[in-house]
Amino acid sequence: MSEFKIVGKPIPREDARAKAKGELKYADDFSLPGMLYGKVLHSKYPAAKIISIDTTKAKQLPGVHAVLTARDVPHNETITRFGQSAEVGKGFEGLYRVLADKKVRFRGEAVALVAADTEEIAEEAAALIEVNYEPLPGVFDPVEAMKPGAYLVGEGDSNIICKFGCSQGDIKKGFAEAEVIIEDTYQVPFVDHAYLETEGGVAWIDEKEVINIRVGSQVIEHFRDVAEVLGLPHNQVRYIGTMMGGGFGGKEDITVETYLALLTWKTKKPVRLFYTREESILCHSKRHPFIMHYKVGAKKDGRLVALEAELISDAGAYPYLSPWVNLYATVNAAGPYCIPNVKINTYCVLTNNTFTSANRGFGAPQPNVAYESLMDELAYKLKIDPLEIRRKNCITTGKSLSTTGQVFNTYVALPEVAEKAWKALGETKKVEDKNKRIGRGLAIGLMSYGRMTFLHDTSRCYVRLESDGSVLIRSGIPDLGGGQVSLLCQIAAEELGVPMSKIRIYYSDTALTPLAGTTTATRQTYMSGNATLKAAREIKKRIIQKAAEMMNVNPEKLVIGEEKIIVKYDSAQYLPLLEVIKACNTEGIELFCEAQFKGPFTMVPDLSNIRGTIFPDFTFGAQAVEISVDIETGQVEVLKLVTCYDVGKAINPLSVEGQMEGGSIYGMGYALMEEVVMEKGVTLTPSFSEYIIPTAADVPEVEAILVESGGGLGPYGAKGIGEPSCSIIAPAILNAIYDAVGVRIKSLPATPEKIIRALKKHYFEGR
Amino acid sequence: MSTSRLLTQEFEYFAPHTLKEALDLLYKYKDEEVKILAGGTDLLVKMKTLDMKIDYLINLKEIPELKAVETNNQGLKIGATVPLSQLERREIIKEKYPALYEGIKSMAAIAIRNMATLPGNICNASPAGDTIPPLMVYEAQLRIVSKEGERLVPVEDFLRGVGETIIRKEELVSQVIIPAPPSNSGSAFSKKSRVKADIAKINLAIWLEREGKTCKDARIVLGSVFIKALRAKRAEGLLKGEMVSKELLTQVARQAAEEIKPIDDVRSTAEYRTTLARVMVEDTLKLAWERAGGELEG
Amino acid sequence: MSQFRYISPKTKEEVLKILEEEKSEACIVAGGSNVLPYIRDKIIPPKLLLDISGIEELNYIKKNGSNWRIGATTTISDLISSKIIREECNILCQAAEQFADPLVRNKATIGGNLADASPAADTAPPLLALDAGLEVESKGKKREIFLKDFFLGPRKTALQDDEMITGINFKSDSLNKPGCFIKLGLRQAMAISVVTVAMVLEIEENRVKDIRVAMGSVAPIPLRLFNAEEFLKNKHLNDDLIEEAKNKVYEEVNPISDIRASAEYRCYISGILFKRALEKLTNQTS
Amino acid sequence: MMEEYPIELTINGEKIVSTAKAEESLLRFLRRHGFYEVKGGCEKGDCGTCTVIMNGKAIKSCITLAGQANGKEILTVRGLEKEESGRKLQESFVQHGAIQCGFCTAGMLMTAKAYLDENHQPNKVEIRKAISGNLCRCTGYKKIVEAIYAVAEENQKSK
Amino acid sequence: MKKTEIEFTLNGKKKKVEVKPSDLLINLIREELYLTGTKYACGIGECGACTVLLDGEPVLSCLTLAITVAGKEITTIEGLAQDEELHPLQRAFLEQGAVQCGFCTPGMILTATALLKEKPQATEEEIRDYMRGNLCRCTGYVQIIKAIKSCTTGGEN
Repeated sequence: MSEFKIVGKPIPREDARAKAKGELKYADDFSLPGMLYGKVLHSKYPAAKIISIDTTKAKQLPGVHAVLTARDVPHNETITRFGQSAEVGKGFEGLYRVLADKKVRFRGEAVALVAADTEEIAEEAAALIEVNYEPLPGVFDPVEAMKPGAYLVGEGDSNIICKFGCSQGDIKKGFAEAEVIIEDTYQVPFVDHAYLETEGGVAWIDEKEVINIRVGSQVIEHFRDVAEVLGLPHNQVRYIGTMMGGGFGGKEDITVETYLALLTWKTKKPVRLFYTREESILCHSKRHPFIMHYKVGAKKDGRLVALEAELISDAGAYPYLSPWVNLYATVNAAGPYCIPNVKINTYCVLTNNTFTSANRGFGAPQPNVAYESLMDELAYKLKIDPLEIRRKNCITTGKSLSTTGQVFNTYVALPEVAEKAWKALGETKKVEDKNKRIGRGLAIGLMSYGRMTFLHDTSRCYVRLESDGSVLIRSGIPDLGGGQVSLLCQIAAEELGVPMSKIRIYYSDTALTPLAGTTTATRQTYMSGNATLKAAREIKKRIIQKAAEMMNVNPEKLVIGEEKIIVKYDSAQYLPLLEVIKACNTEGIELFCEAQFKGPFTMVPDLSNIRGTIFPDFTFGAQAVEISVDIETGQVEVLKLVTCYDVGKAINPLSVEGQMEGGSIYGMGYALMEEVVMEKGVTLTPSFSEYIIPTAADVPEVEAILVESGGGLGPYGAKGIGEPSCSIIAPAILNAIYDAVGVRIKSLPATPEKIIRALKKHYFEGR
Repeated sequence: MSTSRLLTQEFEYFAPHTLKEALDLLYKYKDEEVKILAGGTDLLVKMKTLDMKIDYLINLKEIPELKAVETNNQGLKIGATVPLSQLERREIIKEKYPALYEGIKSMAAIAIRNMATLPGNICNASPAGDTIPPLMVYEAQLRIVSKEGERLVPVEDFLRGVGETIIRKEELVSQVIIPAPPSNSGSAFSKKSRVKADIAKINLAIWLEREGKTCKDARIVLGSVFIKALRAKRAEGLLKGEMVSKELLTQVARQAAEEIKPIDDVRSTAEYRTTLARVMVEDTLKLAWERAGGELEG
Repeated sequence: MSQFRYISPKTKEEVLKILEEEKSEACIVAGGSNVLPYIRDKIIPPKLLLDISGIEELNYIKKNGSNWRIGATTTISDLISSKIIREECNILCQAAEQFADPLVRNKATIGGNLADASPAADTAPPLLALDAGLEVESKGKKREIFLKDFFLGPRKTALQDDEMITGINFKSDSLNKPGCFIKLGLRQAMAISVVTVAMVLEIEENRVKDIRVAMGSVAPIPLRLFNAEEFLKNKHLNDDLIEEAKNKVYEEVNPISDIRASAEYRCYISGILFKRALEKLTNQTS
Repeated sequence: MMEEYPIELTINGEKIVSTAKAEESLLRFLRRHGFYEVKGGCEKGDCGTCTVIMNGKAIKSCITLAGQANGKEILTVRGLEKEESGRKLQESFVQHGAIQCGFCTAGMLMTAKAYLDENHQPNKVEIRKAISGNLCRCTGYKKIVEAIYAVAEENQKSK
Repeated sequence: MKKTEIEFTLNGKKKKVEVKPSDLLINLIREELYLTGTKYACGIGECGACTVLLDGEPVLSCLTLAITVAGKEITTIEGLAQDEELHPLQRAFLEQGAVQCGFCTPGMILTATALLKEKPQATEEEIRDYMRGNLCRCTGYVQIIKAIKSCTTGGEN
């Protein structure tokens, strides 16, 4: 690559200044004249029959404009879709039910909608809706729910919504060869995304009778789903995506959009609807809890020979993205290790808990906790250094993934990142406190970026070079805070040789911007980055061609930069970009381009034994921590955290570091304090005072080390980092706890109480 | 800066339900800036564009007795708040008072006529008021009432100049009384403006009473040609008691044109108005004469 | 619809007058950090919100000889920034510094924290350990309630409908003894305590001359541990004695299990924190 | 009829005369008056997104009654750029990549501003404590702390 | 200034609003009740864009004090269509291409509804006369007149 002017530089993001000034209008910072306020009535039981709903009193309340129940929804039941372009078959389709009808499946499920003149009236009206429930027993434990004769959550004849398998080699033979076998069960809890901006938006009908929904969504392609619910043509629903105050997968499913659409459609007035924090925690998706039974076998020298795992996950009340999340978990189940004999079975089960779906890491963080804990146990048992055992077994260039057999032909940075992370911990910290023990932990991992290849993923971007040399970009890309929008500006600026200040971008509008696909699956740098690159390069080609004619030189001799077209190695010879633009305009040469980037396409795999390529590529990383554990109270303090990833190419190092640092702390919360506690389907942690996430005072010194192999599929060799960044910190911390005090915490979060119960067994058993 | 989007000044508003209440209010505030709201089509425009100061506004439209139109052999009594559009829809107006009918119809647009009233048009005292010449040729009288009593004043005497009338602040026009015209009379209205429904360059009304081939009596009133509607008395004199012929009418028209004292303004020059007046008067005379049942010879 | 009313008197007398008239219809708002969430969660029905945050005469920290008086609307930040508290009543400063977070500390008041009567109120244990009394006033009447008698249960106090806390007082004889406050929460800020302990200790010739211990989040109310205190008085402190004293603590506390911790863990931690406080204070003394 | 009481306050230097409902929080009041830059993240004091500066002190506006701001001076993030110290902080956040989704930024900046106004030589640990009432879910706080620290350092140098 | 509560019917629905004496009907409808179909164009009764129906009769909302409509019935352009079903005049305007920039259209259609009520068999002449208070700058009126004519009885030809 030639020298970059903008790419690779830690420059401020396009959106940062408006955010620092408080000028950016998020979904809730918007009102329209005559706007009504929407409110959702949520079920108060996790499992119940709805005998009847009487909305009379609610409707009679002055100021109420609409009270809707399932009966008012034109197509109350459709299927969940996520903007995929290919048919993926029944295995991946879940029921999308807008409002509970006849039966409620989880506490918090939407039962009715209200629109009223004020928020207060809407709330009062919702309270006046009389729902006559007949409570049902329900089932809340996925293991129980799997058993024959279990209470049936849905209308089907089983609670199991998907089973996936993966195997290679001969598992029996593998264990027979093993000299050491370790077997254990690990559990991870429900987790909330805890973005600071709750779900919400404003909708209105315009004069074209189009329902406009201004909302924070990671998947603006849901406009199609909303249209189908209403029985309208797809082009009669428009999403205007706003910058999101965080998404992390929680704004990947439809949240409030359908409600907004229904209310505005029925009342013909603008409607605003926002979830309170309590509603957000109660009603939107959670990260899947998993029960993971693992067995690994190794030789005495630490070489892995067999791994068998059974993963059971709790889908909650509706499938949503569960099959896909479980597919990720299955593929990640053997970790980044070369193991000749592997057998994985994954089950995903409906219960009457809040539904689970995408959450940063998408099925990867859960098995990572299990296999990275096991690797550590193995290391201790065999008295091998934690780094060494990983070095010995990890995938390297040319090797393949032990679950699916997908071969890695590009650089696999695993040994490198592991070594760097481990080394960066530096000297062990000294602590004065006699009750504190220091420990270190390491974890390595891999995670895909880009959507599954059988989904046939594409992205589009439109770039236009204006006659004054400024650039206009249009991309459907949703920005959840990761800098997705700014990234495209940076690429266009680099390619067209203009400064960032000359770029304007319109984003996330299904009517006006070319659809760029979802901001999920860590795919936007890769997919939309490439689409932008393609469009910008096409324009660049035309500019250079024209300049070559004008300068009478070979186009290959020309480069573009600093708003000039310059002769390579002779910067004195150049044409101002403006002059070339003028010439192009005079001759009618198109200085705009809408380009599409296509990921690799494959067939839907055999789900009972998933083999071959199902992801475009993976990002490899390692995380290492040093912690202290208070042996009397069980309190853990993370002292230092190192996160090291091969990011391929850091297009904006500030943004990449931001993902790695933020992802680490997201993962640290998972490890130590975060859990949505549900007791018989009732959420006991409905607010930020019960659902706690790390504060600044909890955060250790964080060091982000970027390895730039240039081997990614994204623009300039970039890889995705958003989700990988958070997916292995939890096992690193668990390993550090073991290192410090010799207890193995097998269920997250590793609270002081859990650690103390493990440390002081005698005390607690005596009571 | 005035704004046509808003009324920028604040005032107190009353909507009395009886005439007495209205008169009491008028009396009470006679020393302040008090205005009467009937149709509002002139008043509000003035408030918006001329910064006319108002402290109190009295809406007469809620007073039932002012909404009535009474007809009998004597003639017509039209309540103060009857909208013009209601008058134009009444057969009696169209048949017996064609000049008034035509005057109203020529005015503005239906929406304005749905709002505007006769007293409003008169009290506005515009030289171009389209109902004024007709009312004058019919010798209409205004019932002017106040807390202290009432008086009847002919429209002609009521008007004093541009925007000026003889009405006092504690008074209001409660009724317009138009006597029934004799059976062998005829009347007509004519108006020239740039486009339809515009303010008149010239408007005029003529009433003639016929006795055989003779013109027994005549009234010719022109608007927009002086500070107030003007009665062309000498022209009338030329007609009275004379045998009507085309020639005579041409002569009368010339005389009428000489009597007016037009001004130059944005709508027209004085000279043009004079020429126009002559032609219009002649044509209208013919029409009124025909309507009176007369025939024209020569 | 909303029937909340709002008034923000400028003097204490006005407040007392309104309280006399409105009684339980009035809800005193000092900082607001508890009341607003209660309103939002409909824990408080519509009432008169009686905002006392603007009453300057109740915002003071005074020391007169050995007598301390702190006005009810003194904020937690005021406590932290008070030099005299930091230097001469550090136990309260320690508690204030671990209270919620810096932003909440800017508004939350000491009177409000006590009146809220949460078992986890962070200012309660140190004030219990200081043997504090509350100045409680109603229209034309003033009385003192010892803090140990003030808490009746979660969110229940000995305050009458027409009364308000106007100040907190304690004597500083106890302050000649070092004091400490330890909080165990699940994170470093904005943590509702799992267990807190506050202790003042006087050692004379290696014997416990005087000790006062109070704990938070271990019982329905902030708890003074009289039995443990009695047990230790006049005894020589050593490891065995401390272990024995921990058992007294276990007997005295009566925690609940909730989302943050189980009763067993709280009980265990109360012993640990008790021991740590003792160790810390003896180390400081020696 | 809802009972409302009069309220008069200064927001970013601009006098606002209005009325508020008794139980209305300052957060709701500010947003109702178009100060959308003040964000609501939890509305019970748990996250700090709604932080504003009231008479020099950073407070959580969601747990402050509108009435408690009567007669007070409120500074929101949109008033920050009027003061040099505010502009410096904004720019430092931008330059350090301390902003991701940006939802915590408005509150975070206010806490930082009030803190630096009173503490001139903080270290990073102190800064962490100072902003511990403001949650951020994206950044892991590192760059936020660095951004604030850089301003503190610069202020120190220029003295 | 003192506000007075008035009650009136707007497009068939009872409305209770508080108004100052100086509030104009057009502003009440647009700014308070958010029905922006009624257009402001001249403010002094010269153009008809602000026409609404008061008790069925077209009046100019820019010259009507809001306070005077107490107890009256107001119809705006938004009140013409019945649910999904356009008013015949609205349909005719669409079909005849009588809508260009559309700014005069609401006033135009409302005036025309009154015309059709009064004169179901209006001739082209009468239509032109009746509609003369509603200015249009785009269409040259031809298609507007046609559209209205098509709605008169036997007007299809």
